[in-house]
Order: sequence, then structure tokens, then C-alpha cells
Amino acid sequence: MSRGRRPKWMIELGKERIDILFNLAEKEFSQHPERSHRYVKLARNISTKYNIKMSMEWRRRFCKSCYKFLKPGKNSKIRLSNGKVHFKCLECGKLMRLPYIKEKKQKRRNKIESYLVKKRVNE
Amino acid sequence: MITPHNIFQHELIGLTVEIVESSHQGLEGIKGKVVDETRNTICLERPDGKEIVVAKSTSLFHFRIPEGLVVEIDGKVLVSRPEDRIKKKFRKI
Amino acid sequence: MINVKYFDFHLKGKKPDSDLALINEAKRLGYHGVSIFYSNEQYNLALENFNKIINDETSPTHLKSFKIDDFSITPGIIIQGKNPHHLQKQIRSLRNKTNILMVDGGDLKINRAACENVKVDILSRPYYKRRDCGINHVLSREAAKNNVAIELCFNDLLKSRNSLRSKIIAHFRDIIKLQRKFHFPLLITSGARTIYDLRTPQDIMALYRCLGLNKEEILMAISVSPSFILDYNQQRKDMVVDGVKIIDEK
Amino acid sequence: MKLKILPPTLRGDKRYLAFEAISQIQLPRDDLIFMIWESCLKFHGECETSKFRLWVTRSWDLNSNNSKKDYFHLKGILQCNRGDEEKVRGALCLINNYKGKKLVFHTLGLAGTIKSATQKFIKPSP
Repeated sequence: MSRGRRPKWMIELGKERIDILFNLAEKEFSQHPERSHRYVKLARNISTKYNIKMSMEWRRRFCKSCYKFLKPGKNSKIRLSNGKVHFKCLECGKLMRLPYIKEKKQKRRNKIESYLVKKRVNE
Repeated sequence: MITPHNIFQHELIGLTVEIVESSHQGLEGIKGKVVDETRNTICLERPDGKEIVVAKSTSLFHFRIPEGLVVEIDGKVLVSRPEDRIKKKFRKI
Repeated sequence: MINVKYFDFHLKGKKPDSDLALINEAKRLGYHGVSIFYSNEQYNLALENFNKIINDETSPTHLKSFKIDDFSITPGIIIQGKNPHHLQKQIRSLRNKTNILMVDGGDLKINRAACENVKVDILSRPYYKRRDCGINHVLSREAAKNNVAIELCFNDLLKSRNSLRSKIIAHFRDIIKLQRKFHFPLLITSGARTIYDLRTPQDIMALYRCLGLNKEEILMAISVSPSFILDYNQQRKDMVVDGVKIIDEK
Repeated sequence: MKLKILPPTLRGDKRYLAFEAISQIQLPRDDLIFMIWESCLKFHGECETSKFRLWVTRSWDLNSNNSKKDYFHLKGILQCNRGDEEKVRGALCLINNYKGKKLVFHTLGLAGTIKSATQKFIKPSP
């Protein structure tokens, strides 16, 4: 069955549904953790069936192997080491590494601009 | 945004719902927030925290949308896996 | 029978005064509701003069059904399509103008197009000018799925004689046989043009009993399915899809 | 466009009635049909005849060799609904004249198919 491209309104609907699901998972995590794991699974189903990329903020909030919802400090550890962000899922112990070069470059550019602005102000 | 026109394709989890009619008399009149959804059932969390699993195809639901509108949906319309509901085709009345 | 309401669903509307005579006669005979059918052009005209007579201009004109002390009158539109495509166009444009939409059967293509269309309410006289009854198991399954009512018109029996009348009765029997198998809504109407074509509900029930219909089926045809059509069309404007309905929040 | 015929379970079941007609005048097909329908209608009335599903399938003319005789001999097959053959047979034998000319109908027999009706009653194969 050819999957092909889904119509536009379907993809919009899928995106909205994924956002709703993750927001709910965020809220529900403190009382009912197993519900938010279930929400992550549902969100993943939608994103795989309709070929929708999850937004950056949500992609980091669930474990890639055991698909559990990760809340920093509760069941996941986030560290920076040699240019990468390490997400460690405490449920299954998986380590996910993500480079953050874009953010570094952005930081350097901001620093240069602030110097330039200061110099112009002094003259 | 959830509108009456795409509520049956949209996410049902998180909406408050009331069961109006059902083949199982005990379920009629129950209110609650939808917590979980599978192909044939909806899991409701009652205000007092108890969870009830309700079959979709045998009852009539009143969903309350965030903006306050109430939509009456026949359970038979919702019978499909949550991710398949988006692409399910319906007959325009 | 507690509060069984009798409906006569197909009266042919021509001039305003003759329609009024028809309505009063139907009311006297014991009917609880009536629906008069006009062609597309005369419909608006009829709507205005109904408004003038009954609600004397107080209520807005877009009202589509009227009540004189719980005797309900609903004007409707009857469509003759030349070919399926032309029929679909007419249905799309006329659906939200009226409460009841009826398609005049007779041509096979029209019968099929009408049965497959959810927006159509009644397919009237599929056997008109035909040697067979106009519908078969394929059409009746579609009619059941889309809730299209098939109408048996009493006027055809009245106006015909001898072999033509017995052929029409044979078509009635075929439609009844199909209805028993596929359970599409059946409708028994008078199709009256003048007051001389109207009969009391009990007479019509007696006549159709000897055509092979039993009591419950006739009651279904005269009172249950017409009232279902009326209620269904009331909610049609806030029905989004087949099972979904918007309720004005409390 | 033709309607698809009904499935066998819904299609009415038929019986074929072979008959012969001896008349003083030539009987074309549509006169034959008119006469049979007339007699059934007069005898049983419209409501009953609508049950019979009458249909004259074929009629054969058998007076080519004896042209000098003063009567015309004709055989034919009439299709009717199973279960109502007696009523149709009764109505057939009540026919006695048509446009002032004398006429008689004999039913030769009943059969379930056209083929067996022709073989048994109309053209007995040697």
C-alpha cells in the first residue's frame, strides 16, 4: 500500500495531537507516570504513521529505546561533555548524545556582536 | 484547534466527557476526563479519581470542547485506533 | 395505540387556495401531519403564503415547517433529474432550502443516483412508467445505508385500471419483499392532487394489509418513518457528520 | 443500463403452463396476452392477478397443414408464479369467446422449465 504524502490538513492535525499529548504527559507525570509513558507511545504512533517530525523540545523528552517519558531530575540526567549534550534515561540506562554546535555558534556570534556594539558606543 | 468539525479526528484524551446513553444502564450519566484510548474503549477518570473503562461502540458521548461547546458523538464513529482516526473518511451529511 | 401519529407525506401543491383545502381536509380526516411538495420554482412562493396565513408575518421567513395546534405542515421540494450529474447538482443546491427533499423515480440511473445520495430523503415511485419495480437488491442495500425512504404512492392505484393496476400492485409486492430483506424505510402516501384523492389513514392501512403488509410494517410506514424523517431533518443543520451533532451548550 | 437481476434466493420461483388454444380466428400474440389477462382479472380481480406474475413466453402456430379446416390450432407456454398454478388454470378455462368468435383453452400440463414444457407437451421429440 503506497504510503505517499498525506494531505496537509492531516499533518497539521497530527502535529496538534502530538503537542496535546506531550503537554498532558508533562502535567500528568507527577501523579501518574505510567499514563505519560502511554501518551508518548501514542504520540510516536501518530508521528510514524503520518511521517511527522516532532518538534525539538519534545524530541529530547523521551527515551529512544524504551519510549518512556523523561523528566529531567526525576528519571533522566542531562550532562554536557566535550561538545555534546548527554541525556541518560534512568529507567533503562540508555545514553543519548546530541551535538549542540548550532547553539555554540549562536553564542559566539552574539558575543562578537555585543563587542562591536560596545566599540561603536565608545567612539 | 479542536473544533466541532474535526473533533472526531482530533485527540480525545484530556476532554471532559459525559455518557448520555449506553446499552449498559450503569454507565449512563457518568462524567469524567478522558485519560486513555484504545481501539474499542475509552478510559475515563471520574472526579473522585476512579478510572472506568467504557466501550465506544455501545454508547453516546457528550464531549465538551475547550471553548465550552458540547458535541454529541455516537460511539460507533470513534471505533478505530487513535492514530487511524485522522485518516478515517466520513460521509458528509 | 397510544399516540400514534399518522402522516400523509406526499400532497401535490399547485395553487395556494387548493393547497389549503387539501390541508384542512387532511386534518379533518385524522392525519397528524402533512407535507406538500412543490417544484423548485413554486417552493419559495408557497413558503411566503404559508407564512402569511399561519404566522402572519411575525416569525422570520426562513422557517421551514409550520404548526397549527400540533398539525404539522412541512412544504418540500420534488426534483426531476434528467441525468445523475444534473440530479446531483440540483440536490446540492436545494438541500438546505427545504426540510424534505424528494426525487421522482422512474429512470434507472436516477433511481440509483438518488439511493446512493445521503442528502436525499425520499425516492418516490421508482416503478413509474416501468415494467419492473425499478429497484433491486443493490439499490435497496444502498437505500438502507443512506436512509433513503422508498415511497409507494396510492394515487397510482387510483388512477390506473385492470392490467395496469395489477402490474403496479405487483411492483408494490416486489418493493415490500425487498423491504423485508434490507429494511430500508418504506413510506405510504396518497399523492393527492384534489380532496377527492385523500383517504382516511385507517382505509389506507386496510388496503395495504391485503397487499401483504402486516400491521407493524404499515404503522412503520405511516407514522414512524415519516416522523423520523422530520426529526432527522430538524437536526440536519447542526449535524457535522453522520453521528456527530453540535448541542448548544447548556 | 439494466438493473442486475435479483439473487436466486430473492427471485420468485416459476412454473411453466403449456396450453393449446382452438379458435375460429387467427390469434396474434398480443390478443392472446390481452385475453389471458382479461379472464384472470375478471375472475380473480386485480389484487390476486398481481401475485401470478403472468408472462406468455412463446406460442406456436400449428395450422399450416390443415388450412382447409375452419378452426385455428395454437399451442403456447405461459409462465406463472409457483403455488398459483391452479388459480391460473381455473381462469384459463373460463375463456369462451373473443370479439364474437368462439375460442377454447386447454392446459396440456405443467413443467418446471421451458425446455421440459416444450418437450413434454408441445413438440414430443421422437
